[in-house]
Amino acid sequence: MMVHSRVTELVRENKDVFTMKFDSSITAKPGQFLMIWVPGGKEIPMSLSNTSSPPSITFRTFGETTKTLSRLKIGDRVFYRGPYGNSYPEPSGKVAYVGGGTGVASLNAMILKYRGDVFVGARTRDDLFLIRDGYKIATDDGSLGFKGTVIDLFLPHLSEYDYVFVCGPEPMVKSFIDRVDRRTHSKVFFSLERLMKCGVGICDSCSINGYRVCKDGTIFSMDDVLKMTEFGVYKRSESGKMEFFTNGKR
Amino acid sequence: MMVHSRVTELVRENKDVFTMKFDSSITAKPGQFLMIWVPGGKEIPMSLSNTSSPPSITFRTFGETTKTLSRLKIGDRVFYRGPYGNSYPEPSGKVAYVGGGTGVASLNAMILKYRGDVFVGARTRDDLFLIRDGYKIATDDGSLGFKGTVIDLFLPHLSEYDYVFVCGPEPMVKSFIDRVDRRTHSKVFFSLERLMKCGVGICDSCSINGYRVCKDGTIFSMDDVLKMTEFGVYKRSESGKMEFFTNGKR
Amino acid sequence: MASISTKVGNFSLDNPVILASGILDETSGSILRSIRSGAGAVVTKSIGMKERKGYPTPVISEISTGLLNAVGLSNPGIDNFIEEFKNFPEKKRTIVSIFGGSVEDFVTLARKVEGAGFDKIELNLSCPHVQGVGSEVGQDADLVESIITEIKERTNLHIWAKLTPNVTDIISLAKASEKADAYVLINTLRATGVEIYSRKFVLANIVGGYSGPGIKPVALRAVYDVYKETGKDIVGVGGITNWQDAIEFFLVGARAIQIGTALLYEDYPIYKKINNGITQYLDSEGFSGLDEIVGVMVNDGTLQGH
Amino acid sequence: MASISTKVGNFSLDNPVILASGILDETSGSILRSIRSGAGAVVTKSIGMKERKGYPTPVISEISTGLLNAVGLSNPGIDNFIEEFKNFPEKKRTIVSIFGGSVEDFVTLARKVEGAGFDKIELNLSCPHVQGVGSEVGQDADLVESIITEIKERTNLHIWAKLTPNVTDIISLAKASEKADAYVLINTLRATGVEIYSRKFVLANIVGGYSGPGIKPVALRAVYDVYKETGKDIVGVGGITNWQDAIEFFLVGARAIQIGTALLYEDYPIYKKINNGITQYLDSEGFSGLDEIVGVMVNDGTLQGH
Ligand SMILES: Cc1cc2nc3c(=O)[nH]c(=O)nc-3n(C[C@H](O)[C@H](O)[C@H](O)COP(=O)(O)OP(=O)(O)OC[C@H]3O[C@@H](n4cnc5c(N)ncnc54)[C@H](O)[C@@H]3O)c2cc1C
Ligand SMILES: Cc1cc2nc3c(=O)[nH]c(=O)nc-3n(C[C@H](O)[C@H](O)[C@H](O)COP(=O)(O)OP(=O)(O)OC[C@H]3O[C@@H](n4cnc5c(N)ncnc54)[C@H](O)[C@@H]3O)c2cc1C
Ligand SMILES: Cc1cc2nc3c(=O)[nH]c(=O)nc-3n(C[C@H](O)[C@H](O)[C@H](O)COP(=O)(O)O)c2cc1C
Ligand SMILES: Cc1cc2nc3c(=O)[nH]c(=O)nc-3n(C[C@H](O)[C@H](O)[C@H](O)COP(=O)(O)O)c2cc1C
Ligand code: FES
Ligand code: FES
Repeated sequence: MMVHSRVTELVRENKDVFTMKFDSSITAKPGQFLMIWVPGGKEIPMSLSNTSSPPSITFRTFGETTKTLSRLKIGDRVFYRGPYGNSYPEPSGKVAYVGGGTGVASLNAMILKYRGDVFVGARTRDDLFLIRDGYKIATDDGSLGFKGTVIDLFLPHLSEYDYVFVCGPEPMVKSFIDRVDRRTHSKVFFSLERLMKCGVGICDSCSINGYRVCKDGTIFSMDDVLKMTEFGVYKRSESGKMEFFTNGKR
Repeated sequence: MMVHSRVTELVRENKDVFTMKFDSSITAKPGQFLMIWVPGGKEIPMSLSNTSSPPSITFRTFGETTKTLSRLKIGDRVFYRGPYGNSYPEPSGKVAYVGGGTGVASLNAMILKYRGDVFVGARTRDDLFLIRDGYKIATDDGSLGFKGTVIDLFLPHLSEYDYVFVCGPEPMVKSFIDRVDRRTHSKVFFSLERLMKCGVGICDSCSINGYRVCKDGTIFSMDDVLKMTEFGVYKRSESGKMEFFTNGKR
Repeated sequence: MASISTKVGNFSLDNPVILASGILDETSGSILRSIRSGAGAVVTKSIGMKERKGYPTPVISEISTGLLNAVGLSNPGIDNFIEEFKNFPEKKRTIVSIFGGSVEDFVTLARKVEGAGFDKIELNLSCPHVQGVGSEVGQDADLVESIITEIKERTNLHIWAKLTPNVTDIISLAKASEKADAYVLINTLRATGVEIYSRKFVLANIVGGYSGPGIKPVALRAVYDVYKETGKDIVGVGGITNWQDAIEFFLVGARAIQIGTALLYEDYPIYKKINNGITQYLDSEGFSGLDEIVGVMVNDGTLQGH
Repeated sequence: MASISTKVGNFSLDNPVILASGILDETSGSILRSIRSGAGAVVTKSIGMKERKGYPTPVISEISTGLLNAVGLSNPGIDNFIEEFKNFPEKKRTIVSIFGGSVEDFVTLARKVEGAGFDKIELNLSCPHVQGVGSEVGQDADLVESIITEIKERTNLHIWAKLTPNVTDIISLAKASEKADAYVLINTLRATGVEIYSRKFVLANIVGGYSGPGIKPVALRAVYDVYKETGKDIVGVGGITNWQDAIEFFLVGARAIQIGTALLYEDYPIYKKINNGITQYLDSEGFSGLDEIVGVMVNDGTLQGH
């Protein structure tokens, strides 16, 4: 059911990423997402970047909807339904977070609750956001930190960790999966992203081999992702048509 | 919502009155009624003659529906919805019950809970039912107890009681009202009966001057009944047409 | 404080919450009770030429999403009705609902109603469970048109046409009723219910009308469709249970609303509750009167979609 | 233990619980998941001639009595569909739903489906919110008749005709579809919803289809009406959420049922839950098989009412 809250804070994180806080008392767990609605416009899935009170979302302005959100003023209404999806399991021992792109938003809610080492990747230093002291950075162009992908940066350290949480674009996650030893002792969980129309598990637009990212996920164990033969191979367009990924990299 | 229970006991009280117990865990208060349904046939209002567990109804076989009920066997299903209506207020001090016709059924649930003197009227001794030791009896033909109506029998004693509960046919109740001093100190409550179609206060078939017997009643204080200018003057037929009572007596 | 008065055709109402036909409006006493409890107006139970007992019980069945009913147009007949309402003090706030099987029936009924001192009628063109009257009439566009034309010509009554949603094309029916002063949308949906342990239908008449929360999305769509197409005054009805529901109907074009089944859930306090809610909404959203929001989602060019 | 196997036309099903078109049946993976979770059969999302994106979001809106949707017949188009299902292992338990705007569309689609190794189709004659296809076709009795006649003549497919309830007279539509092997009743009701604080419609397309518990009484009535009139095999759909609902549909004539919106409430375990409930009901009521109760309330002379 659609509800609304008021925007209490809207911070620009970098050139095109914003964090919006709103006065809601939803109880959500890290990893869950909302379907955010711009009345008269579209409804889009958005992870909570903070699940405590007040909650927040952190988003990159892609198209019309995210641009409209970025232009809201303090006190404006923000409409949404949710929270939806499962959540990250509670970790123990040594924890690593591995994020790329807007995946960092979803991980952030977890980072705020459970300490761990954070590995973040972006194209350039200007694309980074939600960065804190001690984060391990990778940039494609080497403008900050390690030059290369965050997977390149992280994988050598995999065995040091008991729990690993990964969130990022499908090709990034795919390359992680492809390069990792399936018998690793680390418990690795992935938060996946797919086109979502309903968000509640009935329209089938986000399904991968019968796993619905919106309802069975968004968080899956490595075992589950390994069973998804479609994962990283093709996604679905708005019509449901298979669209093959050209290349594992982005 | 329609539910069903199983008949656990069906006792013949006299030539045409039956008491049926059924294995239901409804919680009802004395004075409340059920809408009893004979599948494929009609649905009729019926007071609970016992509201403890197992509950019971006590009915006279008038027409098709009550006859069908009287022919049920132990273990058969009995269908109903409810309980509906308000209930008798909790009495204190000295209590009298004044019943005529099947009105005794409704009073019985109360008598089982709060001791008091019971005045019962019937045409002949063969029409009596649910009678216990010590009841004060009136019969039209004098075949048992006082010869005359139960009102004639009771009214001289009215001032002895703090609470009086009256249930019977409308003309009987009307004659009670007409003959009583409105300034009596006794708290008098009447359980009324009208044709009922819905039982839940929306069809208007049981209304008397805007008071719905099924929902605002069936139990009304004397003050309320005195405001009902239609009471005892006319009732409603199934079409809603006014039907004038020919005479206060029956 | 925002004004909640409204106007349907030239009929001015203190507030927009009207009792729907068939619920607690068979007896004059109950009609008065609704008016005194805060109803802006009241529609009577539908009255026909002759006395009708209606169907045997069960005539209603409560279900999780609303109510099924097949009362069967029980009514005392027009002459008995007029007799009972001779000295009725609230005739101006009472709309008499009438039903019939022919143009003549309707005209006769209308003239008798007018003769008895009422000035507004609602035509029940839509009862879904009585043969030969109600929606069988209401589904015939030509007949509907003649009925309304004739009543307009032969009386001075203010006329509401209550339409059935059980049709392929409600727009053409609305157009056939266009001489009415307003549309009332909607009557109940044709429906049935079953009791699985007795394997019998829950209504004596088998098929009945479905009302209550479950029909609201259909009613809202009917109001939207008809308002967008005709722009005429509309009284919205169907599943309205609280003030939020009422607001939804105003936004898509209703100038007033009727409530029926909600009385089962909320009883007589509902009139004040809905009216208070509407007032508070208008105040907090910065509107000074109800008329400012009527149809705004259809009129203001913000239409999305196709 | 009572048998819950059933037969619709000459199609034998292990159990009567079928996934309805449009819910979790766009991808082959999800269809397999339903079958493995215990569905007796599965209907695919409706497939058309060309790829269609469908409407922009919001495409669904949850309400208290069910669900509004305007997905807009998004589908990859028949050729992409066939490509994806080339090696699909459960073709015999899969009914392919197709929609089109003309006899030719339907025939072309049917032949392609048959060519791809499927043997059953469901004709979506009833989607209430896409212009030119779906229920605009389904409301035209002559067109419906030609579509079915042509497909029967030019393929060996087993045909289900899914009818729209948004019509005045579902019986004549059913009669026009009489050459189909079975009827599927009903598709969604035309409806809309409003958000009162933004004063915008909750669906991007404004008008959508209403499904879920709130439409059950209407669906049950449609099955009853059509079964009584035609006696043909019927697959009941609309608001079925638990086994009790399923039993209601069987009693008034459905030989199998479909579930859509209930997956939102109960998810994949629903197939087993409903099937277990049906078995227990049959056992405890003393029936040895599902076929003993199909239509008993219509056939056995216990009809009450008028
Ligand atoms: C579970 C989930 C959580 C997400 N969390 C975040 C987040 O925390 N921060 C963030 O910036 N983004 C997040 N996204 C992505 C976000 O939903 C899209 O960026 C957004 O929909 C773009 O909308 P738009 O109208 O601004 O752009 P559009 O102009 O509509 O599209 C721009 C691009 O966004 C993607 N996109 C569009 N619609 C969807 C959709 N319904 N689902 C998925 N991708 C879509 C497409 O790849 C498209 O090319 C998340 C997506 C999912 C599925
Ligand atoms: C609140 C209430 C409580 C009642 N409690 C009892 C009770 O405990 N025991 C008992 O024996 N009777 C009780 N009655 C009366 C009982 O409902 C009728 O006797 C019953 O409906 C007769 O049904 P029938 O089909 O057997 O007879 P029918 O052949 O239908 O009718 C016989 C007579 O019963 C009366 N009657 C029929 N239908 C109704 C109706 N819907 N409402 C009221 N009266 C009706 C009419 O006066 C009719 O002439 C109660 C009535 C009401 C309103
Ligand atoms: C018990 C009952 C009786 C009704 N009788 C009539 C009637 O006589 N005439 C009429 O036009 N509508 C009648 N209706 C329909 C209502 O006026 C209204 O159109 C419908 O119930 C939808 O509104 P609701 O959901 O608020 O109840 C009746 C409805 C119910 C529930
Ligand atoms: C999201 C959604 C999409 C649907 N898409 C289709 C469709 O493509 N083709 C079709 O024939 N019916 C479609 N339907 C209708 C369902 O198949 C079904 O007839 C209707 O939802 C009623 O059943 P339910 O109440 O069990 O959901 C859709 C329904 C929903 C809720
Ligand atoms: S978004 Fe609809 S099933 Fe996941
Ligand atoms: S019986 Fe319907 S209002 Fe009382």
